[in-house]
Amino acid sequence: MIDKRVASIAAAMAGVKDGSAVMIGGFGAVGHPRELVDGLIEQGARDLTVIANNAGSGRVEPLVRLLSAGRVRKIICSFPRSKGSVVFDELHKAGKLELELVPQGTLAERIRAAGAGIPAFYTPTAFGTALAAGKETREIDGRGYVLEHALKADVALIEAWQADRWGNLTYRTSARNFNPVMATAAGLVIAQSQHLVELGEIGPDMIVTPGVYVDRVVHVPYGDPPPAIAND
Amino acid sequence: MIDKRVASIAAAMAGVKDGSAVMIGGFGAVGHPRELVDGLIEQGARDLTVIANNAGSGRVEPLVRLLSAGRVRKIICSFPRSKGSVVFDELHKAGKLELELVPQGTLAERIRAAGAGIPAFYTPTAFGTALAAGKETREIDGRGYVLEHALKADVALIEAWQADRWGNLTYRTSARNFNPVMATAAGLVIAQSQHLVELGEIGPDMIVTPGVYVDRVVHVPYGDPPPAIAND
Amino acid sequence: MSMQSPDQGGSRSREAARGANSWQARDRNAMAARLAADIPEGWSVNLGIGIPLLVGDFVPAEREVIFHSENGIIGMGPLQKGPKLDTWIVNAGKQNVSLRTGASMVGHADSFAMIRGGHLDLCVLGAFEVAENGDFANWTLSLKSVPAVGGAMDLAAGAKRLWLLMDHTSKDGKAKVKRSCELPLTAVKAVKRVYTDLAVLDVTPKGFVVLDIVAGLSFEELQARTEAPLQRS
Amino acid sequence: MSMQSPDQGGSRSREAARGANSWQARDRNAMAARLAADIPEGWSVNLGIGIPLLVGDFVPAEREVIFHSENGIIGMGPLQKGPKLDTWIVNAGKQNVSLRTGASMVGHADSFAMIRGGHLDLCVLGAFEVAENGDFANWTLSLKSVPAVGGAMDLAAGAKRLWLLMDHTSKDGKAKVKRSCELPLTAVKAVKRVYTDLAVLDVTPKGFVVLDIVAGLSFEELQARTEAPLQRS
Repeated sequence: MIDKRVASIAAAMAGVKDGSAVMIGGFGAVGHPRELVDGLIEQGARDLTVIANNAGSGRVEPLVRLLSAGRVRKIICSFPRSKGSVVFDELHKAGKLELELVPQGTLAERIRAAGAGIPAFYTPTAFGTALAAGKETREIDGRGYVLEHALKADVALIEAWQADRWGNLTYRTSARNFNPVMATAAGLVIAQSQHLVELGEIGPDMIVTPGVYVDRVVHVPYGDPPPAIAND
Repeated sequence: MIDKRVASIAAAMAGVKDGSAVMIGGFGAVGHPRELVDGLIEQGARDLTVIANNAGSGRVEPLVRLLSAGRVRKIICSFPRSKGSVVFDELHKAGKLELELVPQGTLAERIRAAGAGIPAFYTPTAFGTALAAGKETREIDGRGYVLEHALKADVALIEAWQADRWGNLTYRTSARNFNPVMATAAGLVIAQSQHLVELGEIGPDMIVTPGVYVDRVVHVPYGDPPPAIAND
Repeated sequence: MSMQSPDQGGSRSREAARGANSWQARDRNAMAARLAADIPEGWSVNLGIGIPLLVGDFVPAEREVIFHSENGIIGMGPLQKGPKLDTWIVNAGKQNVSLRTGASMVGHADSFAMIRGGHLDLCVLGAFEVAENGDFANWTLSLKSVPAVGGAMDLAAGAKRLWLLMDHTSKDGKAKVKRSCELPLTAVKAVKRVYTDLAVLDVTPKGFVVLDIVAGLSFEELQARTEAPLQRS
Repeated sequence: MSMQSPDQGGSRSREAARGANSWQARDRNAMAARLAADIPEGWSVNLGIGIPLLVGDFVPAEREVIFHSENGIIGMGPLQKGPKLDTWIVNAGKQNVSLRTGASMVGHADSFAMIRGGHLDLCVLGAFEVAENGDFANWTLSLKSVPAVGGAMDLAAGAKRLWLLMDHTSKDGKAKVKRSCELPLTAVKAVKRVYTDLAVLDVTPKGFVVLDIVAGLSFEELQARTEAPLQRS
């Protein structure tokens, strides 16, 4: 019997190696697998590359604590800086945290490409800007494009709404965000889910991430995200 | 009020021009918009390029009648030939129907690229084979890839299970196939749907094709597809 | 999508009071309303973080416009009013917004495929500078600072039309509507129209063409506040 | 996915009856069963049209294997038994199959993203020819005929492992396990293992390594029926 459910966060995080590239889902607090990131802090892997849209804000979020614990060598993201991103700012200014800044859509598409077996693609985004500096470009049908490469990871940490023992997943409204695409692009995909359901309870047309993409599922019924604090 | 519903097949097919590239959804009979293809025959546009997985079989299917009426100049597909594909065979041998043969996954990805604003991408499929002859190739991380270009159309004919007045769509099991990706890649997207539902009846997490992609919806409650006849 | 949404409007009425003519710069709400008047029913529209988001308030509910938020909402409604919030729904500015009836949710890959593929009729962004060839800058004042980019470059390169909503000049009177940009670009040759607190300008192959000017301000006075040469429409 | 699934098995027992030794070529079902025995629980597996589809019949239901059909089924079950069919469900061979509990449906773009992205543990295809470097041919006997390709090239290039299920020789005794292919290739350096009616061969950097041979047939007799040199394991 296929059973991807694991009993604890510790079991979910077992085996993450030093030097891993780790994708972390979420857009701000929503759909962000906080408990798995906490688990990554506990688990101890170092010298990580984090791939996520944001770099966290404040000082108490798990992702920020992962950064301030010195466990992250590099972050690949679109929006590292917000009003509360003090820890990112400090580490980056001190030269202790490398940043690869990627436009949000290019970030999503590079991850999608990794999951879809596309090693590289052309995109109009960032053509002619500083974020395309040094990159190969090409004119196609009179328009300029930038060559971008697939971005994959060793581990993806994602948050789901429902999960079953095969690892089939659904997401709740805005909590979808980067989670389904990241689930396709990592060697070890670990999902925390608000609900564990019986196999078959999620209809064939309703599953968003087929279990084929998922390695481990852990039940984390934390309730609702906190009310949003706009970052602008 | 946005209302993409039209009252008849004729209204749905209005304005298709001679020389158009027309995508047609479906995988065999399932999810194939037969009534819209019938409507295209009625409508009269000529010199068409058809983009579809199959070229039809027998002599009575709408797609086959479109071919035998001499309305199609070229077909771009992965599987033109099956035991019953007599009309395709005759026209192609007679030099009256050009064929561009594309591997099924490359066909899907080229259409997806057109919808996603990606003008070209590299793929491992067909590298080193006759279907990559004359195409640009590139070695990336030690593996050979073929450069493929986006494939867009003027018109897409698709079949849905549910549709609302915004053009939001769902699909039923195997009838999904090429329909959602084709809906993203054409200038004029026309959907026939088994069911018309009130706006809001399809939940936000259940909609597969957002109405933004769809131009016209017509109600065609034809019932179930015929039992499958395996083509092998 | 830039954090540093240029602050806009509100300071020009004082200048006007000192001048010979009687004219009033549009404030933020008037700028948003002016732009909103040009959005027809049925368009799909992404409103950038900051002032552009105000545009939504000036599209009456009976004129159906489909607002897109790049984190995956198609059919975004107004901000939720408390006390009971559905905190699972956030927009690109990480505010708890509502969904309109008919809304759908997609992930980031699909949302940006929609953007990049040209399926949004309109994107409205703020800007620091715009050039007569359609180049513009809105994401960072300097590459030496720690920059964030978000979805600004994707929206700028992808939408069918890019309209800017911005001040015509800086607070200290420097031109923002220019021959060419000096700040790091967000996209090249992307802008179609510019809505400022003073005027509405189309970006054309001949340069900026003036569509309207606030009442009481002459073409010459507008040109005096604009680095790039202006054309009458 | 090729229409022209090479016909396989069934003709070799006559040859054996004429020979000195007593051996029996595997028939279609025995070939499928031999391969099925090597699929562990939990793998995701695409079975090509034709004989490969038989493999599913030899994986017991209690060993959970997730069968993928490239038209978008993840978790395909056996053929539906009439009289009441759900005709909305078809596999890549356009047969009305069932869905296992836990199955999901995706569109073609997502299905082939899964294939190309290496998310299937195994793909099983038929073949006309296989070469010792892992090249193989299964989609057309000639480019002059009107060819169909379907998903064969995508599956061959994408799956984590490609295993072939094929006759060891043609009906008239010509080798199909070769130094190099002569027919139009489906993919280069793609095949990991070959299950024939006579043997199981691994494709290695040293060439074909024999994993097993049907009872009664010697290594030398197998080599005599194989163009490429064989290695003992």
